[in-house]
Amino acid sequence: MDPLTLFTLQTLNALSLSALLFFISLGLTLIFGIMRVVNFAHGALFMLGAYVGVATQTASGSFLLSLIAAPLAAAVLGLAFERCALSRLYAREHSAFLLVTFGLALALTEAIRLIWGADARQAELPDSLSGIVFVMDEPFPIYRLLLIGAGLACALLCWAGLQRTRLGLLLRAASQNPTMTAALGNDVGRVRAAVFAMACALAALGGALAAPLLSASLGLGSNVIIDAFVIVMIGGMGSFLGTAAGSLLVGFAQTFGNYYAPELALGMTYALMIAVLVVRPGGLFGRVE
Amino acid sequence: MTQRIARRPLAALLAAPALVGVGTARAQGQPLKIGVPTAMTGTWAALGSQVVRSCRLWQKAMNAEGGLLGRPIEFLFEDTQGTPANCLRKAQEMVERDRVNILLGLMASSEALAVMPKLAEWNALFISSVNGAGSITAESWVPNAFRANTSGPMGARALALWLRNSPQTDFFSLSLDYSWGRSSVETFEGLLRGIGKRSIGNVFAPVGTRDYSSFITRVRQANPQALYIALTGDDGTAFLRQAAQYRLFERMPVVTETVDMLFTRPAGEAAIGLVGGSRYSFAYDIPANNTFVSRFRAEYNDLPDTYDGEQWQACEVLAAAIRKAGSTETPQVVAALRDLELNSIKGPLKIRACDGQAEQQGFVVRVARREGFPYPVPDVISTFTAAEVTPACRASNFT
Amino acid sequence: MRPADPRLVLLLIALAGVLAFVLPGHATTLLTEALILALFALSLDLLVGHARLTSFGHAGPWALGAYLAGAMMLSWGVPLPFAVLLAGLGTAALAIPIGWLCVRTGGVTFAMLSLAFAQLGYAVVVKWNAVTGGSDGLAGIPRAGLPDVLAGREGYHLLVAVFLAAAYLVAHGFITSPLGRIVAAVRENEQRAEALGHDPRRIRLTVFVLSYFLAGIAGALYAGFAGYVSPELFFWTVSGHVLVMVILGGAGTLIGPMLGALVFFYAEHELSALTESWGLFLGLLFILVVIFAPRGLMGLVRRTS
Amino acid sequence: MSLLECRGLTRAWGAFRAVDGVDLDLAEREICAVIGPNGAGKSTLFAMIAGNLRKSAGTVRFDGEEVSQLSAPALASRGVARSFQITAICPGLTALENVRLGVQARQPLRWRPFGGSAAMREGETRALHWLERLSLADRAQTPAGELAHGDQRLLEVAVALAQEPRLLILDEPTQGMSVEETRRTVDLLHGVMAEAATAVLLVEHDLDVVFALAPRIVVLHRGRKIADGPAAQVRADDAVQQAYLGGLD
Repeated sequence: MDPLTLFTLQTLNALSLSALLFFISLGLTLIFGIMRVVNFAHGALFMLGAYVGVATQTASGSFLLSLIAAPLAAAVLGLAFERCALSRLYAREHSAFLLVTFGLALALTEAIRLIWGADARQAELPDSLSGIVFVMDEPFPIYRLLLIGAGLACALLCWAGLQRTRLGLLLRAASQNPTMTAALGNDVGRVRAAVFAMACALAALGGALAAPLLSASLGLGSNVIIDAFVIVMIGGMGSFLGTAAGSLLVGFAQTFGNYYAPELALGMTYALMIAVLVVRPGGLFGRVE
Repeated sequence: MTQRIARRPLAALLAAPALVGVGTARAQGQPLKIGVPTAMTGTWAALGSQVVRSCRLWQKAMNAEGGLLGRPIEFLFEDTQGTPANCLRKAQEMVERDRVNILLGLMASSEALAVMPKLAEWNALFISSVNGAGSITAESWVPNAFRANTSGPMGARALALWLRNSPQTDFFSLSLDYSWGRSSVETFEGLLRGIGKRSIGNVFAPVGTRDYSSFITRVRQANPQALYIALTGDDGTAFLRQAAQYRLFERMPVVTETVDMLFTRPAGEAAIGLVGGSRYSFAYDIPANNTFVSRFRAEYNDLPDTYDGEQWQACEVLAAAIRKAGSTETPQVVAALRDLELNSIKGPLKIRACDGQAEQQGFVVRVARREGFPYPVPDVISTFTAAEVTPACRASNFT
Repeated sequence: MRPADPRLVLLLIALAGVLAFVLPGHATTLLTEALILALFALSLDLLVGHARLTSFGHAGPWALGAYLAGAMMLSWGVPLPFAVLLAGLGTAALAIPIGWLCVRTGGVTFAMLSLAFAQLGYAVVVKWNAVTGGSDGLAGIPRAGLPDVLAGREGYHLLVAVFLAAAYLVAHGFITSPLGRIVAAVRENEQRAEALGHDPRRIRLTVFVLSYFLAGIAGALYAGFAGYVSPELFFWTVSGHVLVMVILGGAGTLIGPMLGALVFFYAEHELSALTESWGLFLGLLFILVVIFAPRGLMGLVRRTS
Repeated sequence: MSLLECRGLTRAWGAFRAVDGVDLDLAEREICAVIGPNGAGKSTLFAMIAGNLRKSAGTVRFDGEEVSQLSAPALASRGVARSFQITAICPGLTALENVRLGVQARQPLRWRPFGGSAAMREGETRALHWLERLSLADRAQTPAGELAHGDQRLLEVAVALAQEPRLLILDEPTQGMSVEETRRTVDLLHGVMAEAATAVLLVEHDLDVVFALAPRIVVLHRGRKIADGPAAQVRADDAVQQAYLGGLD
């Protein structure tokens, strides 16, 4: 491959990885941005999305349906959990949320193992998505282009949703000043419930989209959560724009890092995170608390 | 401390359906307790479930025939989640509280390396059925440790021997950056030189890599005639699926050190054509293996995979040693294990006295579609004698 | 919450130490590991409870102490007590630069920075095969230089109990010392602390270094106990577990996190012996504890007594 | 030689100059009030003097030493104590502990990591003394966060005084207090300020309090000093009335 083709391919690889990482971390930043809470169960919800996605696709044969069923299932679970556990803790310290979401992560991971067993689960992609397209006469999977497209669409959708709609305004207000928002007659409790459910749905959507690449397995949860933390911190906790930038930065750093210096790649991601947090404690686009 | 509640593991969906003893166990004597601290949850859960179901099947078979030396077999399964800290604690508790002196089924190499130095102090013995790291029967070897399963280097050796008459000469290697991966690639590259072929490069993906796209591009850039991978479990599945989406296998055949249905089955179509060493294949056509496979399918309605077979073989080795020793005490069983010979489901087998490694045949398999099976399965395409595939005593490699 | 009366705590630790001669063998070994984890949780409580700096990377000093002590005992046969202390000091030395970067921030940023450093430790240890044994770790670590009476099960248990008691006295002595009170002032109101002539960053650094020192000691004791160290010790799940122990026990009371460590350790150990689905029950247990025991177990103890 | 010498103190955010070239001298034990309408730059001026805010220009000499670049903690350990517009006390610690921390700020071995119980006990007795002087002794063991707003303001003064400072900065000590509380606070402040060997810089809106406590008054308007002198003279100064009471331009 000549250098230009190589560079183009690597850029596409990096974009597809960035899209995947964006889906992984979006739910985390939404929860932190609105509720100032770190969700330890984020990885388990991502894994749940992968399993539900694969199960739906195996049963119904439609990949699209799996992309709807997975977020829905997680949203219902998230809503139930928020109503019966989280809603009692808003007056409490951060550590309460840490412990309760840690408990959810443990319980959810074990529940998944009980329901679907220990073996990895997989579903074949529909033919329309498992083809390739030639980029400078080198094969590139269509599914990864779909991933890039979906990532872009979701980014725009979320951005527009947050900036342009009344719900978005409400969410941002609740994140900056919950007491004031409540004083203005909005039921902040319901906003928080909606936010937690939406964040769970986004995590599960990420899982369903990642399943064709990674397959649904029990190790998925604990590996993914670290990447999500890295991205959300680099981009800026609670900043939607920061998460998009963080995903791109880490996606390109990992893709090109793995190519030129795989030896250092593992440590490099964390060194990058340390560098950003030391220079800008709030992350690239975040507000310092 | 809490009185030991009779251990009834929850009939988890995946585990075997409740074992209804076919004939009442005629064995009366005091039960022979065997400890199995393995990873039943966490990232290695799939391997752990194979170890557990194979032990249960063997227990049922042995107890139906009156147990060992008249004593019924009782397995103590403990979940270590695949971490050395848990494994040490669970193993120590089994040895000291339940008077267990036989340990089987440890999952990660790091767990085996943590437990082995303690065997002398516990006066216990360990027969490995999963750990492939060369060092277990080399620099880290201890007298009470034995390895009934094929080691990583032995798998690579069988593959290299098969590749002697294959047209490809330029190989590229890909693995994860941890010790099993590195030793597997190192062994394979050494063997390549031995059969007049050469390695044109290798790359080690960081542990925990999810997206292999840039490594696939790296392989394409190197453009070898064949690709050697040392990946298993979720990593193997992820790589095979993603590489297939890049149509990598249309450009070059892929070979691997060990083919497990564990990662070829979820890879589906992407695994077809994969050639590699095999630590155990249900397709190995000898009477002993066929009876085991039919018994396994009758019990679990599933094909026995690599670690089902390896665990069963390890149990067979233990049984032969206990019968030969006429006792279940550690010193006697360890002595009986040295130079023990038996016919197992993988053919003739001999436990070497000097490093506890079981000299056994090497197999090479290819994953292909086969009627009557819902997913592509590995088929044995070549067999090599024990002498050809087993490394020298206490060597983790082939000079 | 006020730390409990030290005499009571020392009595409890002495009791735990003496139990070694009463309990059957395996139960003593279990209790030894539980006491080491109690020391680990105690070290984190200095940060989380006393300075309100929630760390997600406390596995870092723990694993570093384990590796330092393990290497010293394995390669140079340094006697265990010295290896443990030197490992603690080594960890504390490294905690100065790391701490200087971390304590500048607070809240989640501090948590994530400490997590990043622990993961960086993991990456270095996995890669540096020559010294750390890579992903296989270091095996067969001897309890070097210990007379037989201390190297045995009961002896080592007593040694751990002594280290735990000493660590508790150090921690309690620190938080009731003038500097300890200033750390509390910085926790409560940084602006007031500055107006009293204290630089918040430097004050936080002192408690950070002491916490890492004690965590290094705990890790070193674990290396002597298990005789094996591996990169898994750095893993973020270890940091998660010790943080849960502190919160479960009741942050800020020193004795609470130690009890939290025992409860967490035995709950996970016994539950996983009873059923493969121990994760489900342990997870639900945590959720219930958070909802019905706001100040953790110590809160419950205080409310009932 | 005066205790505090400020020359050309300026703080500008872009074009807006919150404090514009203010000179201010303060002698040992001199009590001076700084008044001015909202936004005149009073708090900004104090923040620069106490090291809480970087100076755009100007120098500060304290006790003959050039201290313009020093941080708040450094200035505090040189004998500058202050209260804040928004009360800055340690809510989780008891009132006694808060004041004891003030006493400890002057003790030589204040950063001892271990022991020091004798010095701590001695600190507590001194602290109790200040609590009594500010009539808070009966709530010594109450967590500061649970005190009433007025008491919290008084507690903050007690903490500052416990530091036995050379210069005490009081930022609107009676702010948010009822008339009755204000009168009580003024009496208490009058007593303690006479007793303590410290110069005082006082910011206050309530002119009755100012004239009751401060013999000398400085008036700020739009960041510039428009009057500085004995209370009676400043009171009569038409420029002050112009800026304060009459036609604001």
